[in-house]
Amino acid sequence: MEFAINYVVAPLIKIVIILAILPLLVAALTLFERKVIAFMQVRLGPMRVGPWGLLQPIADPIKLLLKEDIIPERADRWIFVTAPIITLIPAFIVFAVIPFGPSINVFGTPVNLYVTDLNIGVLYVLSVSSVGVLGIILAGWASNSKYPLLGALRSAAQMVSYEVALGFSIMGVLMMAGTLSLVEIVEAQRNAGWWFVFLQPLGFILFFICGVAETNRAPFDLPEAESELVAGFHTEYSGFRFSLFFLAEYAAMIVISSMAVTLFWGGWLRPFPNVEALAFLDVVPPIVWFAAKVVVFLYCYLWFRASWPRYRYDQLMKIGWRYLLPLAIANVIVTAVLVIVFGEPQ
Amino acid sequence: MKVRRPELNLLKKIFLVDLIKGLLLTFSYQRPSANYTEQYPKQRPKISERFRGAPRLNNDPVTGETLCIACNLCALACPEHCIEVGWERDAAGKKVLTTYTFDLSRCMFCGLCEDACPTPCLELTQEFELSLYGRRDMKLDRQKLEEGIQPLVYTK
Amino acid sequence: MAEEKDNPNAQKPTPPPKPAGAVPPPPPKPAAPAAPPKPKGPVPEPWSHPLVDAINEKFGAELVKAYTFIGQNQIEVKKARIGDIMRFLRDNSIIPFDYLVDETAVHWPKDEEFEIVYILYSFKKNERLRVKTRTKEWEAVESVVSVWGTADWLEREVYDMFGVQYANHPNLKRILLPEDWVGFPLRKDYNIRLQDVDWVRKHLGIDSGQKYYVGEARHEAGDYITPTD
Amino acid sequence: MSTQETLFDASELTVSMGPQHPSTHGVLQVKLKLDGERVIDAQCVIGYLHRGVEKLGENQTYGQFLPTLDRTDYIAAVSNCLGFCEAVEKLLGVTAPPRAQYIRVILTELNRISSHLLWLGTHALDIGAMTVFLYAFREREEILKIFENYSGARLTTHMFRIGGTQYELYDGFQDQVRAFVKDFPKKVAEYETLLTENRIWINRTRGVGVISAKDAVDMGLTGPPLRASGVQWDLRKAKPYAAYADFEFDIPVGEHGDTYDRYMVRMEEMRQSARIVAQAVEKIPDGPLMAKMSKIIKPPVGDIYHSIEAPKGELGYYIVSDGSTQAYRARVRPPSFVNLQSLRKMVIGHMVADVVAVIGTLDIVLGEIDR
Repeated sequence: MEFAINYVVAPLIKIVIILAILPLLVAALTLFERKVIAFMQVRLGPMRVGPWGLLQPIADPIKLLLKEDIIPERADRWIFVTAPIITLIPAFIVFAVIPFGPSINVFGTPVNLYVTDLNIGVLYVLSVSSVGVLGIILAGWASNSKYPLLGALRSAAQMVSYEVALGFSIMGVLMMAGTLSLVEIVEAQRNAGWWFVFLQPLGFILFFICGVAETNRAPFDLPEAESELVAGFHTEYSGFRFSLFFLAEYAAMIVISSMAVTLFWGGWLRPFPNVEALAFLDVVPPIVWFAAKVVVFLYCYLWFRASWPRYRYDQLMKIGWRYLLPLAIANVIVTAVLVIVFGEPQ
Repeated sequence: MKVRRPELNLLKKIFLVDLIKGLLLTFSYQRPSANYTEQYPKQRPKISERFRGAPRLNNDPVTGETLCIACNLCALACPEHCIEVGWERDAAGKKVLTTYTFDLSRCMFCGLCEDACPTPCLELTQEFELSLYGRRDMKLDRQKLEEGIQPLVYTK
Repeated sequence: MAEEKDNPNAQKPTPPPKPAGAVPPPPPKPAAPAAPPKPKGPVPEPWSHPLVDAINEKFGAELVKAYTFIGQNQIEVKKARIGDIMRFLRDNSIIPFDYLVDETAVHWPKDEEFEIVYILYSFKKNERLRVKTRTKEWEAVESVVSVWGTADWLEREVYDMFGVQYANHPNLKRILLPEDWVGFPLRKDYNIRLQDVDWVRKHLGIDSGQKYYVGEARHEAGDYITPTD
Repeated sequence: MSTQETLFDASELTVSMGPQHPSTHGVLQVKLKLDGERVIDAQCVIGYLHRGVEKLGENQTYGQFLPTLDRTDYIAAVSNCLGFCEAVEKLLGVTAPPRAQYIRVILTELNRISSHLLWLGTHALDIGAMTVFLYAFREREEILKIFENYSGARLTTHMFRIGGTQYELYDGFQDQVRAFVKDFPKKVAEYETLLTENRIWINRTRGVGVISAKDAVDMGLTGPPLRASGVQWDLRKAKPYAAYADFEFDIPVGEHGDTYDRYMVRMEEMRQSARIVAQAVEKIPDGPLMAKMSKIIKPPVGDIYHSIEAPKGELGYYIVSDGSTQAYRARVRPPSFVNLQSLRKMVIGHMVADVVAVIGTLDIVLGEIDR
């Protein structure tokens, strides 16, 4: 019975909650994006639906769902239909291991604020999230159109190059934490007394740059660069299927932000978790700390988009292989030496 | 004069100075006072006095008679030939306006007709909301021109 | 150089004999463009310049005349050796015309002729020159693409609009109009009123948004057709 | 299935960029042959916006043709108007009075700024910097307000008439212009903060679409693209028209002839234009607005070529008059049309992403190309 509750019922409930909340979060994120960028651009953004356009994220999905679903005549029908799903599913199931907070008490029973605590959490996130690119490639291929194809090829190359650097940039954290479990990494940061970003600043910067590239966001939004490839890999998609890509992209943004928070910014921990003088900060529940940090990173995503131009495809490759990867490897080596000399920060 | 071609020095490059400068600028513009948007249908923009919008035939404010002397100059001036003036001679041999057609669908609001008009009769008003449901509606007759196009009130 | 600055005032049409533009227009005279200029208004003056002498020396009879009109220098040449003349104009040391500003044409249906106008400019001397040559519809003019790269599209446009043939042009196709367009719009005999209605109807499947008149006489007919409503 | 074969079997991929594409600035179509992402050939297909403006010019009186001309380069309608007015005036032998000349200079230079702002916004947007677009449009709006107040229209202004200008300055014109000119250099500095030193911008624009001075002259490039290649030539200095001889300003020139230099040249030009406006607005002379001339414009028999420095390059009008009220031939020498010819030369060997950068940097307006 207890087994059933712990391993079937409780995770199921959590999964359902995540699946229910995530699309809402994405919808909210689209409004957030439009508002933030609008204000940076001296505009107001959506203002018509609801007060200050607050109902816009509801109106948009309704519009998308009601739109005609067009499948091009020459498209590879089955792949065309499955591609958005292939992109979407990994983006969602990654959330299984992301710890939103520590255990809380619900009616006297401790409930963990994560679906599961895999002991290879980081690997799981990396591997599952890289499946998403398959959907993009398939979408570009199946559309049987030229701009999507170019977008898909760009995307494939971009993913392959940045996946490597992304992996290496996390390695420093893993060595310090000595674990692959995301929950334990957060705990390790409590033990160390420092968020890992202070110990691994370079690692964090590399991680975030690669993360932006992984999620195809500005300034690395080449697969869907609207001024070059019209809409990149989803040029031929419309209505509901398009919204799946949309959902996947924004979910991926949330994943990368959550990962950055978990690995480098202490997850649900308050600043300086071991300093007693700051204990009053504990008034704020851990999950709020987590959410606040994630929002900051999401804000950065939008901020970059509003501020910078877009890289070119070959320059993107050059940055990935020539700067980010060597720097990440150097970071690993330096961290390794330091960890050996000083021991793990406990 | 030669234009600049700045080179980034290494230090600036490593610390991403150029990128951060851009970020700070966009960040600073988030202040609401910098906002430039006009909420158009709710908030009507200020139209300048000389704006060339929908045409109107003015009547004498006192007598209520038309100011048009049927001289046909506007029709001659129009590059698009979208004005047609109909007239007849009255008993005294004076030209009297009978019909006046203004095809708004071909008008490009250049203002040449207004310039040509020797009386203050033909006027391009400040009315700019000219969308109509059909092309036939765009052919304005004398009555419509004298009333002028009335703006639709935006309700929400 | 001085041309553009001084002349507008200097060459004002002298009013006394025939008030030039100050009176309501006299009944329209039959405009005969090729006819000798009427006494009113500016008249072309002969232009003598070392360059003209050089052309004369080199090409002799090819040069029809050289003159200045409202301070703008022009030469008229025969079209037989137009390529050589142009190359000479570009490469000469007196005024090297290194920039082809424009190439266009004027249709003179009376003479069944097209006047090709080349407008040249010299960066070094800040001088402009108009070179004119005349051609018939069925005769080809030598292309100057090899002299100035600019001429490529400009000549295509002249071909497109006037139907002037160019010899040795790398890609003489219509440029602004569709390939299957019938007629050459900028010819004087191309009626603007009947222009594209048929083409639009055939290719786009819609009626041209333009109202077109029944025949030419709009006011007599008093009615026009608005294709769709 | 045949499409699939062509997509993958051929070593070349033919992509038709436009006429419906976000960054072909209208209805330009570029047929690209690609090897991977590298361009091996580019053919422009134009004419989608052809309206027969030159033919219209032969069927309208000189005065009636002016509003039509506004619709060629609709971004810089004031320049079009000025060029044609001056050409006809030259043929007529009249000169616009000094007051009109000054007003013309002020408005034309403001128009140059607004045209460059639109270029800047769209060019930056093509390269992915979307915020610059909105900042540029904010300043452009201020200029359009001045236009609206002065002439009654924002875009197709029909600003001047042959022989001078139609409208007297409105109250507060000088203050409005002064305020704009005073504020404007700061705004340019802002755009520059976002772009000039930005490494992404530099990467995307330097060495892209290079054209040497020799090629530029051969291809008839004019305006900022020519100056960016290092040819210091500006019609406002070379053959001063209107009242330009009265003002001090510099002609910015580049050196490398790449997209970055063209960007810098235009940025500097905006500052110089603001400088001209600032000088002109302080000393607008009094006097009439129109030259003394007949109401009915009948130029003498003859032909004339007059050109001005439009924001996009040399905008010329070649008018043949047969002595009637309508031009016998009204030819527009469109700078965009001639400049676009160099596109092929500039993009071959570059990547797809550079094509949009080069199209942007040429600052073309399809209304003018297709006329």
